[in-house]
Amino acid sequence: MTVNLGPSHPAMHGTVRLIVTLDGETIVEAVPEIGFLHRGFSKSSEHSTWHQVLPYTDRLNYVSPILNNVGYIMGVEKLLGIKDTERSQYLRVLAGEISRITDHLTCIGAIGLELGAFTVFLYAMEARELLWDRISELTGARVTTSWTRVGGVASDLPPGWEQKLRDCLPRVMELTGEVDTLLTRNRIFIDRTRGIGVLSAEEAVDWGFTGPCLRATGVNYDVRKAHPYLVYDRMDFEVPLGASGDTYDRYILRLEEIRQSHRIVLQCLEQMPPGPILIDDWRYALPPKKEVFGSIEGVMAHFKLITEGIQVPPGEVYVYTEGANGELGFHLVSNGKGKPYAIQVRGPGLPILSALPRLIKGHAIADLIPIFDSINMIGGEVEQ
Amino acid sequence: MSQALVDLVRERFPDAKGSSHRGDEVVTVRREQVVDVVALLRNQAEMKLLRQIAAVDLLTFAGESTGGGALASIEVPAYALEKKPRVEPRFQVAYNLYSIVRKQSLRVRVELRSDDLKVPTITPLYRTADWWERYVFDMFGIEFVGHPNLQRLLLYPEFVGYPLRKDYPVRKRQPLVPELDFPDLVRGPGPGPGGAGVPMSQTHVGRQNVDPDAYD
Amino acid sequence: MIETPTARLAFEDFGPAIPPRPAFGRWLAGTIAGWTAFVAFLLFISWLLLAIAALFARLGPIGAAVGNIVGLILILVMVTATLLTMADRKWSALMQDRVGPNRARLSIIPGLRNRPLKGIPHVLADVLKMLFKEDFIPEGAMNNKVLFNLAPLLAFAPAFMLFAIVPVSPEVTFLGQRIQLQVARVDWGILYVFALASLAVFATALAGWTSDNKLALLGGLRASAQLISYEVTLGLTLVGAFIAFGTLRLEEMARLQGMLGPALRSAVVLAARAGDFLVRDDSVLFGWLPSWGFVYQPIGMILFLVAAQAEIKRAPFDTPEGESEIIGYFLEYSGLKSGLFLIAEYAETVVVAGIVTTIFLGGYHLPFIEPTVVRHFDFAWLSVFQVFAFIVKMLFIIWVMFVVRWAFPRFRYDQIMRLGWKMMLPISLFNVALTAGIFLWAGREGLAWMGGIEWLAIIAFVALSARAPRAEEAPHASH
Amino acid sequence: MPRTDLSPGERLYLREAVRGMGVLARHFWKNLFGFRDPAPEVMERKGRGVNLVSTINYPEERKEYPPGYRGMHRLVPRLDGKPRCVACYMCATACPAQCIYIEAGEYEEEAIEKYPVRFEIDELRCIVCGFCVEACPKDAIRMDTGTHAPAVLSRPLAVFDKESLLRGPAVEHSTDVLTYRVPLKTPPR
Repeated sequence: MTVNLGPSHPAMHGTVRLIVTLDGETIVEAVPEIGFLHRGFSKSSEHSTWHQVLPYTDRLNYVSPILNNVGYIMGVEKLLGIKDTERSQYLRVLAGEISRITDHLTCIGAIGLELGAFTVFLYAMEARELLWDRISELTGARVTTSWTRVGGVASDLPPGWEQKLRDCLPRVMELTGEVDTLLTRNRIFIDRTRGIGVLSAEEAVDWGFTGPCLRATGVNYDVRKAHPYLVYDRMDFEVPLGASGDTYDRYILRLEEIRQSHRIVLQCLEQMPPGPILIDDWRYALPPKKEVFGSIEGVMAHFKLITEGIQVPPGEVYVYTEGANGELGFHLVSNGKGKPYAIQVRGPGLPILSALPRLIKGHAIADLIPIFDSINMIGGEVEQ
Repeated sequence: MSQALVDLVRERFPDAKGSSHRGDEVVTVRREQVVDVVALLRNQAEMKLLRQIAAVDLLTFAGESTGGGALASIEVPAYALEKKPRVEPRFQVAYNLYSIVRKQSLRVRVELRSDDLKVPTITPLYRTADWWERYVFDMFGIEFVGHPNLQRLLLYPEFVGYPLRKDYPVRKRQPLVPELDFPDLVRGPGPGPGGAGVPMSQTHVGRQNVDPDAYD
Repeated sequence: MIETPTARLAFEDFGPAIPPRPAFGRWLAGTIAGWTAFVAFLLFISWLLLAIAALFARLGPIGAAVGNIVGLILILVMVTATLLTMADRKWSALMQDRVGPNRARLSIIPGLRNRPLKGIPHVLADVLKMLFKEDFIPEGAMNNKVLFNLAPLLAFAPAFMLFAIVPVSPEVTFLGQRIQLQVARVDWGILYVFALASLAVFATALAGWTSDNKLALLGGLRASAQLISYEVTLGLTLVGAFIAFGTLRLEEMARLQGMLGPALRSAVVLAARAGDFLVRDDSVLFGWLPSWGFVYQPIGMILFLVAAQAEIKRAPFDTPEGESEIIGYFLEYSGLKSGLFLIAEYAETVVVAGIVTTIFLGGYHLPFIEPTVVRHFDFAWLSVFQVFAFIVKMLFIIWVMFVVRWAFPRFRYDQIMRLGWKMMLPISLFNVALTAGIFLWAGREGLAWMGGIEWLAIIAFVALSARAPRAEEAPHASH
Repeated sequence: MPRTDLSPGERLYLREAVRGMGVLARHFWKNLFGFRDPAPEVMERKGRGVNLVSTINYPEERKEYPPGYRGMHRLVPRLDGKPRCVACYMCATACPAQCIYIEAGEYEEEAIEKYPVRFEIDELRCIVCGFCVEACPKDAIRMDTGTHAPAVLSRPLAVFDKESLLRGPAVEHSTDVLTYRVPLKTPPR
């Protein structure tokens, strides 16, 4: 029996279509079909300045946009060969880890939602709302943040923001703990997830898994630890590892990563030094408004940057950061003009989604749900 | 650090060219060698993770004259394309490889002439190459010889042209695809080759193209 | 809050951002008034049910039956089930830190314009919506149109018929008529429930099959397998109660859980003679424990609740619906037919709660104060309080079932089967054997002791079995 | 990674069932008897009888947007009420969505600078990235209205012209005098 799931089906969050062949309730074969959310990220980017690509990156993984902003801007900075200021590095890590928490909360909530535990979803959403409010205060928008800039970030912490964050983090962790209580040791949940969608470590690497899905199989690969970027080398955190690579491991690993990200956020708040949030180099960063309003040099630099864009020397780099779902890579090519010559993004979800037929083969159709949720496919980054 | 990898490749394939930019090591090999090079890296340098297969169309790389600004360059004017010198080899395919154990990365680059867009597939080596090769095929029209299921990945099969090529007009409109009758799912075989089932014409992954054992 | 100029801009466009905070005193008064009104309403409903039955009873025995049908089935079950659609949403909202539906207004009534009335008009809105939605029959179902239309009726009718044997009040003289709020007093009692409940299988199977939809078919298959499996457990869990009470008749069971009529009467007479204010409730075990069914049958009660939850296909046993995988056996139904399926589920919830109340929670009995009430008022007033008690207990059970529904993830289909056949069936068999043995050995007193010990064991088990220790200590990676 | 076998209590579903129901029941009773707090900020949700309800009944109560929120655009007026904009097209150039349309003109009576004859923003195209604000060399466009773009019933209504965009408090920078070729007729306050 062939059953068509999606692209509009309650389980297929995002827009993906699965053509599933069933034998009874057992999945014999599944063919995923993607592209319903394809928006032409690469082509659009080739017709914008380097700076104008930023809003597009918000819309890749729309659950943790700041991580995409950071990943992309780090690529541009790598092409330019510059580093951003120290405070902005802390800010990027801080906001990035908050975004990581929101992403994991979304994933965990979705697992609960589609397994029938709607309450879990709402608790996770409540916690996510609190964090998105903080993101909104920091960046000016909840999801479409466009917050990073070449050589820094767009805005500093608003007054009183730090205290607000410190106040709402305990509530976030409390709600996370309630999710933990409702799911983690519940036998129904464990029966539904343990031993479901197992992938061995070798196979996971072969399929190109990264992020929580790879670490659930026991492979210790986290870009934050393997190649510490920004100020991750100054942070004290652990990379939780799974053992069996099943859905339960992926779930509990995300739960643990929320706690680790919480640690990083607190450390960032403590260690963050004062200082500028944007480099003072008018070739790359917009001059301060005072100069623009008052000096001819400032206006000229400003106009040149806006009209011509940042002049990035020719070259080709692949830059990789740890996105919420795995290694977020940008393959950037510049031809020395103001626009990116070619951008291709390695959404961590794409290789993981390509393994979905392998993961669900032989399981019941009901198992499709937790497996599909636990790989946390985000339509935006997979389908670009 | 990664220079050792380039040396490893050049030891076996002397005509491979190594280069580096901002710390990214690149080794450019001939098209026929790509499977062997990748296999060598996979087996001897433990580069088990294929991060991405990306491609670049170099058609306007040197000649593009506009600066930044979305307004200024929404479309390459037709006269600019006319006068463009034919850049050959026009396409580059880049395999971004990574070794989790040794924490080394290397990019293997293949250059392709536009009259012969064929690359041997590396799907036997990396399963994740399946979708990346389909992606590159979808966007650039580069054919991966030997790929088990070389279909469009993100776009639909009726799509005309390859959108990430530099000579693809940005404002080109695609023809509307007529909607086909939805076949009766229970009684009577549908129009698709699999009999009653999903309407095949609307999908770009028809069942007929999938080897049941391809995924396991 | 309008301090900054830009905030004034926002105010010009959209009005104040945050309405004034309600005062604590107002909240307190509202809460107290609301709860008082709620209790008064329930008391009124109790009186109304009895009054309707008494009025109809003037028309003779058939009239009495009709009165009970009107009062219990049409008013109690129907209205409760309808309100439960609302309560489910409201209660779940409270559990999930939400507000719940509160948008529908009765705008046609002048005084109620712009008053959400805590969302109660949503019930009306739902009903209207279901009545006026297009009744769509898919093309594939046209061949089996009769069966397709029959399925929702088969789901709906038994759900309401089930309540016929549930006694809501004792036999009492009310407004000069000898009445009992129970539609059918039959010898086979609870067996009627099992017989009718199995009819629901036909509804799901027919709905799944005639819909001509693969997902609905899957749902129908799952439902029929699940319902048939849990019939067995459902029956066996109650056998212990049959042994304890020695009867199949629900009104007998309910009567046995409090003071019997003659004893009550004589106790009241004695107390009146002695001038006591309080009258001792002789049915109370050990001086403090109501002799209700849950005392005799802890395991039976828990298992029955679980099995009943599975039998009425509510979460976590809602795999036949499984809205995120297959949408459910009623996938192709729309309008009123879909509504019948939904309302049947809530009606079944009411029925299950009624049966649990009758068998395990003492039915209509009030613990401790029954003789005192009779001493100071009379039997008619007692019956009003008893109907009130029954409704409150029923609502409590419904609430528990809803908490369960919202707390857990869904089972997988094969895991439900495993739970039913491999866990619940053996335990219920064991319960039957244990109950029978104790009953033969020590009678009902012995069963009460057994029940007490079982309760203690269960509580200790739940409280003391801590989270399993972490066996593999965190293989954290640190570089 | 806590990953262990289940304890007997968990194996029988009972323990976690009771715990899970406990969490829900706690929320239920807290919220039922809770003092519905209209301001959903968790920081303000401390104190007696405060519940945990996080819903905002939207049209009646709204969360105030934070100060830095990128909302609907406005054209900043000068002290004399004319737009600060000098029609330099920077915002239109920087806009990734190309939602700004400008036509420049010159003041006849005042020899100041250029001004926009037409300045239109298509709020449906706008992706609210804030690049126009950053790109403006005159502080003439801002997104600090504290509101979002209102919903409209047809697409043309979402195109806001200069008159509807020109609102809010006037702004005067100390450097502005450098750009006036003759003094303003209305002296600064």
